[in-house]
Amino acid sequence: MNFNLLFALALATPVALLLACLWRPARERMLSLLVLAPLPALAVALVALLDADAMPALMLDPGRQIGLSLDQPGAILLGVAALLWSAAGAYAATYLRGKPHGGRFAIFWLLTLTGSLGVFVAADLLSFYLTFALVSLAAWGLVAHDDTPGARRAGVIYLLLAVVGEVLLLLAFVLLDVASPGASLAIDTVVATLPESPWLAATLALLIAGFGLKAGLAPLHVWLPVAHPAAPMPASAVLSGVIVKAGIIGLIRFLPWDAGLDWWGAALTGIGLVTAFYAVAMGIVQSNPKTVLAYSTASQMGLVAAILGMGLAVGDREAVTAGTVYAAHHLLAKGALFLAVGVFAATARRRLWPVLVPAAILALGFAGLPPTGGFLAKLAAKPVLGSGLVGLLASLAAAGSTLLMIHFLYRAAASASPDPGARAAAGLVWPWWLLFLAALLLPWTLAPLAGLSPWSVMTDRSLLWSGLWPILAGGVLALALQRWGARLPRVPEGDLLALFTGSPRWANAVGEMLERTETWLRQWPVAGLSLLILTLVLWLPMLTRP
Amino acid sequence: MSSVTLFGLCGAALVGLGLYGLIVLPGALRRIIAFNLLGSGVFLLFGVIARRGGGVIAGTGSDPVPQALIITGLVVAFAATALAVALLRRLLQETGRDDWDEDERSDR
Amino acid sequence: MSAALIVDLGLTLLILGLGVWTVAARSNNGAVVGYIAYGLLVALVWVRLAAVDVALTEAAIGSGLTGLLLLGVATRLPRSARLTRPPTGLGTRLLAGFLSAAVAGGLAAVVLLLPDPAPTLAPSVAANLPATGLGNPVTGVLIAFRAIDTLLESVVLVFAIIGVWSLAPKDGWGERPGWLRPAPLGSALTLLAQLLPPIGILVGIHLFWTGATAPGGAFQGGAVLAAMWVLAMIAGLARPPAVSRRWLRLMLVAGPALFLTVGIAGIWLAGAFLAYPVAYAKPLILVIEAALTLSIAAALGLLLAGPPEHPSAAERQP
Amino acid sequence: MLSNLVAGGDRLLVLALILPVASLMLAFVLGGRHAERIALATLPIGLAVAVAIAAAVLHGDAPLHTDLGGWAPPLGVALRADGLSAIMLLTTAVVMVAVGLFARADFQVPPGTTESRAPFAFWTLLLALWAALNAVFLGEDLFNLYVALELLTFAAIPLVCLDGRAQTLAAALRYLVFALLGSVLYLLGAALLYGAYGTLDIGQLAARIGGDPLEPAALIAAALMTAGLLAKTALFPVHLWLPPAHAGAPAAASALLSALAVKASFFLILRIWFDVMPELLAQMAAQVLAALGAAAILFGGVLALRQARLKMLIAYSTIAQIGYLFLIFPLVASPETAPLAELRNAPGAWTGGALQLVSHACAKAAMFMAAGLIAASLGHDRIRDLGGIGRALPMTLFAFGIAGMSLMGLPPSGGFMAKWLLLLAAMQCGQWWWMLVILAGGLLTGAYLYRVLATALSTQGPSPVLVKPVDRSREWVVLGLALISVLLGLVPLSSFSLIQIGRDVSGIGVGLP
Repeated sequence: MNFNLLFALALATPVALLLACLWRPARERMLSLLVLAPLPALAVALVALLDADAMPALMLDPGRQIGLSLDQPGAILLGVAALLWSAAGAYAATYLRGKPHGGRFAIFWLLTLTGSLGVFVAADLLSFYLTFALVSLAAWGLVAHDDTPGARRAGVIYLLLAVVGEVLLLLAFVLLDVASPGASLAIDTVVATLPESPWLAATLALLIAGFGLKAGLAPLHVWLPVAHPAAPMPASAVLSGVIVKAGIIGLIRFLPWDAGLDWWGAALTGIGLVTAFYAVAMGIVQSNPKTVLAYSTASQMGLVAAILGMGLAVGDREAVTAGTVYAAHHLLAKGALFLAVGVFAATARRRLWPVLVPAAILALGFAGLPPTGGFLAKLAAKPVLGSGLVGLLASLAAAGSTLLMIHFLYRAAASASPDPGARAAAGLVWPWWLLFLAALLLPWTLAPLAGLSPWSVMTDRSLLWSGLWPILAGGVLALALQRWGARLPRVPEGDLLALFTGSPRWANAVGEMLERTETWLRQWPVAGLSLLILTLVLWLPMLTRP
Repeated sequence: MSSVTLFGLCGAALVGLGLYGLIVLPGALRRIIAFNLLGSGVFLLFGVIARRGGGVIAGTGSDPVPQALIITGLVVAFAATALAVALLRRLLQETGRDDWDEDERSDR
Repeated sequence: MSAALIVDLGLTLLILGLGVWTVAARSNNGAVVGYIAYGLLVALVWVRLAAVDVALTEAAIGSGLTGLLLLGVATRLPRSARLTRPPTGLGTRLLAGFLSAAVAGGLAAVVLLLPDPAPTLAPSVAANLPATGLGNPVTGVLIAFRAIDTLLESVVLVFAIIGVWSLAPKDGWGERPGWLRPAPLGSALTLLAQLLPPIGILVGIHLFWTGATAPGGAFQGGAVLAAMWVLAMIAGLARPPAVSRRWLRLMLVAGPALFLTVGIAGIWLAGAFLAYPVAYAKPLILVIEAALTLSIAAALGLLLAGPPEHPSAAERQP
Repeated sequence: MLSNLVAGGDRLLVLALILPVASLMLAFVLGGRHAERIALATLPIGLAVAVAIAAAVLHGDAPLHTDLGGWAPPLGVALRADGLSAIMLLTTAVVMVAVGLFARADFQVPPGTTESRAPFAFWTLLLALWAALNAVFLGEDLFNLYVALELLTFAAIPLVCLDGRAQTLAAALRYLVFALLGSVLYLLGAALLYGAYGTLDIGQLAARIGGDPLEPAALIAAALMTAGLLAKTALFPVHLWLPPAHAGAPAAASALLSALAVKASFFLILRIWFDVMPELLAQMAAQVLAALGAAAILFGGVLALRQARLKMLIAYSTIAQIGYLFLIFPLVASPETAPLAELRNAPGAWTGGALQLVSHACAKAAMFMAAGLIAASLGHDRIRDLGGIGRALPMTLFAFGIAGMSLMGLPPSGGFMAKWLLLLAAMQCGQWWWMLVILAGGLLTGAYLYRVLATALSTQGPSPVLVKPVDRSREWVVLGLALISVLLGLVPLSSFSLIQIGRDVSGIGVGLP
């Protein structure tokens, strides 16, 4: 089969399923087809990764370079994302069976899926913006699906921040396009001229803010801990696994890696490290296991940002590979853990161990437990982060991750089903096991890309020790948390959002004031006077023209 | 100052007067009358422009093109007045009110 | 200062005075009567500006028919309406006065600054008038040079008729227009019905006087005819026809339809839409004028007659 | 075939003008059920004429032009169609066809009667509005355009109060008198221009003005005409008439008024500023217009957010969307756009403005018709009580949603391309503050759409009780129009060259002080 045709199918399949949803019988059965929708994308990614020369590209408007293309980071993320989407789709078919509004869920799922796969392959500003907007906005339907007051509030907060992110990015893209001399809108081209742009600082700030918001970097991470607990389980898995990665691929695609912007790199690293620690601090005082996982996602994305920042500072493209591998591991492992939460809730306490042990392995993988995939991800990042202060802070953050994940395991175990005979449905269990294995093993297949040899890694004791000590430290901290954790203050989900509780009242006051203005303006004499004033205002400047 | 200029100034003043009346007068009828004043001021100004450009053809002392336009304009203005008066009379019939200012909020 | 200028000055002051009166008058009827008088004086100004065709139109339509319309509604306004309404605030009035004066001042300055010699199309009209076979240049502009304006304007009247008819109250559709019922003796309307015929006669005399050189206009003729028809309806001599009548509708569109047909024929006969073949220009124009006069008279009359109403609606009229 | 079209272009212009007029007169005379039949039969012919004109302009790569009656301006009157006119004619035809098909169910002569008021008025006025719009888009003579504007007013006003409620009568009267005030100011300006230059033909006026300093009469004329047209376009703060008029009219009429009627007077502002006196664009007055547009975007957006009724919300949304159109004035003119013109062969702001005109027309007509369907099936249009309408009328709501997406400027809609181009132009002119306005407007649009859509998609509470089943074919019409507004964004930019034909926008303002 022609590879470009397969490439086109990767996006066309979910779109075709979407169109099929216009037909009611198809819509009602769509949930069980969700597992198939991402498979062509998975195939594309596999072929592209196996044969590095075969990167596909589809140009719709060659003059302006509008179209789709794939590169190595895109292929890695596309592949693992498609895997998670597929597994989560299968999970959703069981999870939502018999519940109302499955058709609506499927529509939003497919919309989000289309956008989410699209961001990894979009080659130009407009396609990227389109797919990014699609994944951001359509995910609202997943967040607010349950339509409870809590879900509606989460939906509003999610959408508000998503739209703010869109606006920041739109501004950034306009600046990019204006600064680029040619007609081409290809991301490579416009980013290549970014370092000479007169608006370099504004563009970078907007890009980091816009993508950082999606990736969950502090202080714009607040939507994560609100949205994830509200969404149904499979939706949380893709939100935390894939959708935040749209921010990461954005940073990868749009930052000028060869320019050596040391100040900006330092800033991004700083933001990332602050997020990594801050999210741990906020996460350990949460009780809902999904909220804890959400904070863990923010913390992990902080580390990815730190990796990318180090690369940006010195103009090192290795950081992109390291960040991609790290993100790919997180994508699979975090998706798997969210699915596990659903399995916990459906499993009796005494049957919990077969789920809890693999979940613990994955959870500690975020801290770099050898020989999980997380260990490899950490190793890939090690040369980029260096052995100085940043490297040390990253290791400490791993200790923090351990603490947070042990807290998660406690909370998750506590959420087991009270029914002693409860047993999770097979349709929930096998996707979770699939993802568990993928998260454990797949990163090792990526090791050669990051310049690592699995064998030599596993036989180097100093490397093993460097992966183990943060976990031990985190374990000690976890014991401390068990002992004294009750004394910590409770923080509401979405920590900083509490500062804005008064804002609806303010907005309302402004709205009322404008309404009164409108009543006044629409009085006949006032409108007549306005027209006369308008005439004179238009006329007088013309007269005074030199 | 010539008569033509005088009528021009008169037209300008009528425009001002019509605008004033249209804005401040209460009640639809008075506003419609003020609109007609305004319109006649505009036509007068146009007539002055016509007169200034006239005197070429024997028998007429005024540029015929603006004259034709004014005639057209007068008929249009009459039709507009008729429609406005028709609306006003229907409004009177339905509500007994003769203006459109009050009761703004009920539509919301 | 010449005598003519003094007369004109007096005329101007009178007009401005009447204009102020129509704005400032306390009663609605007073304002309307003031406006009618004002319109007649403006017609005089048009004569002074050497625009007799405009003067005729102003007297017939601007003052006469508009006056009738306004009187018709003024007599129906509730007297108490003015008392319940809060007057416009002083600040608003001052500001409106200031701004209106500023616009008027700007216009006055522009009038004084108009270019000299004034640009004009009069020579161009004079040069091309023979091709139409017409004697009156204004008619030439209306019917030939700017025929599209006249065509669209006669269509405007059809639009206005549709608009007024569309306001028919419930059960009114298909009935006769309801406004022009014979007025009780001694009302302002009958007073006007007695006043207007002399004006109509004056207009007739003028048409007779200039008729040899100028055919007069469809609008003026139509307006005079409409006025006479309206008077007949007020006096109870004629009833407005029901709006569902096919012949009435045909009469209303006859003028524009004929105009349009001749215009389309012009594409083949004379090379352009709305062009007349030179040999038949004058007869064609006369036929169009005749049809337009008829349609305009019908339209103006029906605009005064208002929307159709069920006969029983007369009692509900305020 | 295409060359024949170009050769017969002048007749096409005449045909576009007289076809609706002739149909109108026929419908008026025959009345009854014939009115609807004639109007419906005119729709495809009118669309074909509009398509033919656009094809002729595009193929000939030059504006079409004809002198009526064979009399050349300044004595005679000319018609002209350049790229923008052709696009407006086409948009008008498309919206007319959609509204005509949509309105069939609402305006049928009830069985047992030969003729009734509302259907007769609606179908004749539909044709009347079409005639008026075509006259505006084709006119080249300022007085002829005045008559066209009045035609438009006379066609639009009765549509507002077609249902005869007292509230709509008041709205129509207010609209009428304010629109008349606007027309008179416009006419005054035209008269002064004639006094200063001795012609009313737009092309000749531009030639006579040339690069000379404007006459004092021309300056005040420009101000008066612009202000008068602003009153008819309902630009903030002279929008008093629009919300009750557009919200009170029947859905089909609202669609026509909001999508097309306000665009006609805006089109004339464009003609005056770009074709008659391009000098104005380099002045402060252009900034004034854009500032009012910005105020309209923000103010209209907030007010839309606070409306209780769906149709009022859409009406205020129109006020906001009109604001975007006025942003192009300072953005097209500035000398900094010249390099852009060379690069892209299309000044962004101009193309963006035209795209906004067209995509808003389609989207807004679709939204009003969708709101009409919702109101008809629920018996009300209170936003608070729309819960569950997403299940009852999924297709209508979908159409409303994607039309709203275009208004909000989400990709890949026409509204997005329009806003993208305006943003680029703002940045290129160094006038970044307009970018903030555009984006804030998008946020507000998103907010008020969210209010409607979130309520409509809500699954809580009982299913809505439909007082009337919805007609599927009408839903398709609405969806089709909404899809057009979205698909406009997918048309490659290079094919917008039509917008440029007949107008050298790239040169405007360059070299002026």
